[in-house]
Amino acid sequence: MLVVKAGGRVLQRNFDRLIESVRKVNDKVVFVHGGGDQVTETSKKLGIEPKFVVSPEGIRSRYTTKEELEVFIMVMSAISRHMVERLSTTKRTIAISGADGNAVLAERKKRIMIMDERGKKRIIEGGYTGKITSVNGGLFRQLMDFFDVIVVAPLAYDPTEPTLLNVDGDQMAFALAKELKPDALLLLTDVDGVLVDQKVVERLSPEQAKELSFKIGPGMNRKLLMASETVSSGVRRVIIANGLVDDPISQALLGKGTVVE
Amino acid sequence: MLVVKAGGRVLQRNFDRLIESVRKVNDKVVFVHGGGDQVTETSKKLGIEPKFVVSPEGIRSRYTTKEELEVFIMVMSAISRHMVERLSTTKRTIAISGADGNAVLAERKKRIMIMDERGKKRIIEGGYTGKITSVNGGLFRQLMDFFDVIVVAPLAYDPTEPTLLNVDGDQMAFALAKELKPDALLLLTDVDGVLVDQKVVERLSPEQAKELSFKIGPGMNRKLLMASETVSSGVRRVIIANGLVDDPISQALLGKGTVVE
Amino acid sequence: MVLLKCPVCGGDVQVDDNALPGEVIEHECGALLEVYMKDGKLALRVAEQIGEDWGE
Amino acid sequence: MVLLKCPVCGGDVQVDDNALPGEVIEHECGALLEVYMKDGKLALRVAEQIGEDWGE
Ligand SMILES: [Zn+2]
Ligand SMILES: [Zn+2]
Repeated sequence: MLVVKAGGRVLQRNFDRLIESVRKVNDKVVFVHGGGDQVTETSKKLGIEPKFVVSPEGIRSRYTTKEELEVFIMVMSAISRHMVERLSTTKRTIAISGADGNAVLAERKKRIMIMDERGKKRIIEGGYTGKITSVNGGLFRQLMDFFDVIVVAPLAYDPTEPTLLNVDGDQMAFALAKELKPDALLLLTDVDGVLVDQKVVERLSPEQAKELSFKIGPGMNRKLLMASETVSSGVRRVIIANGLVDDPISQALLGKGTVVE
Repeated sequence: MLVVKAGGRVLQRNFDRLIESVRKVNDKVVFVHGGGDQVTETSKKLGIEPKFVVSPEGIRSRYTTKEELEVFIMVMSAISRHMVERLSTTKRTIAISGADGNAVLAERKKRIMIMDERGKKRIIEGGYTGKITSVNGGLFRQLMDFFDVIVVAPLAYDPTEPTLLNVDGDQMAFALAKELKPDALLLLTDVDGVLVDQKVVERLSPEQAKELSFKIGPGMNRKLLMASETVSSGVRRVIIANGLVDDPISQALLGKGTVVE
Repeated sequence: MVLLKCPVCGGDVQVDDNALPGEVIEHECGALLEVYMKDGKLALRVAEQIGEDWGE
Repeated sequence: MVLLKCPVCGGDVQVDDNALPGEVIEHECGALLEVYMKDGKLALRVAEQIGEDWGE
């Protein structure tokens, strides 16, 4: 079994080749997709102004209002279904969210601390993003008896509210890999792998990956730290590779990219 | 097992009570939802002008452009997921489209005949609506081993294009009932049942339903004709009932509405 | 008016100069014919694969 | 300025008149305090259940 994550940009720029690549896999695939840019685009068309917050550490991030969660659910679900639409001609494919069969549970952050416009730290009502708390491995294994590909949208489920939540696709993929213990977790991005001095780092032990994560730019640092944790938890390989090439899955499995193992 | 269909207006006006009603069912449920009005609303917000065509018989109907199909997929998927979001606290629920596991196949009408603006009959490229050709009963039965409720969006799948297609929710529900042979098919509408002289017709044999279908207004006539066919095909009861009341499913099962059997 | 032949019965069919591709004509022989463009000119063929259909 | 008591150490805390509910103050005792409105007046409580988080 493989867990594959492709970001929204890979989907937008290389959809056909990505689909062909999934079609070639001779194994079960759990496919997590992103789509943040697509959500932003549709939000704009609907006249919803994006809201950002700044953390006390100065990190600016998107704030998911209820209104935007609606768009998030629509757009992410449509992306999932377009994958199913394309794959279902040859692969038994199903698309799920974290709520289906309580597949992926999360906790909504009810209150978050921000740095407000006056530069003061303030606690505000949290948006509709979540932190993943558990994955229903049994459900995925049962679904894999009947399906070749399980497409998972970055939508986790908080049953206490109850609400679907916007979760980061990488976090979703890492959480699934930790629970499902696939042969490999592939992260298909829009770069060739982890770059140091503009060269791809080919192999890293979990320890090296963790060390490097503290010295590297945002985005990739989280990927590396999570990759380190995931391999330490018993997943054989995490491969960070380019999703914009021909047959990106085969290429990643051949080791093109950064392999953490 | 029950097959339940609720139209978009029932969802919009009575969502909470409908969810509670599904929660009370002590049996497996295949739930088909509509949402045409919701699609129109979002299309408008996105600035997409609805396109209509007139059949040679003078019947005006919505024409689903590729652009509108996109909105249809987004909005219908979001409705499905909101049902899962609410039901998943107590019921094992999953939402599927016709493409998932090739659940419901259809054929896109590639060419349709219309009456154009000059009153002339003309053949044009068909829109993205489809006629259901088959239901994968085995898949539904397998899914019912693990799920209590299967939510089905009115999206069938034409694998030859391949594309998802806008299908009428009633047609979806009738096709599912014919294949799955539920104990009852419930059609929850925004009226009390089939009305003749402003009174609800309480019981009809399939023959009576067919006869009445030719004398009754559009919308309900198709429901009656299909109900007649469905009962003739071996489904015990089709009940056309009001979805805007408290606990609409129990009320329909108690025979409140028009029972074709 | 353009004078064309019916592809079914071979009889004459009068077609309006500004007929549009896709336009359907019922010929007196009972054939349902469709106007289409062939080499930039109006032509006739049997109208096929048509049906009504509804979505949600 | 409003003079309030720290709910942790009991010491004095100076709070700006136009502080907003939710505003967080780190008191000299190390406590992280949150300004909130109580009976229409500014008050202090320990800031809890906060965390950073990202979505897609
Ligand atoms: Zn003729
Ligand atoms: Zn103190």
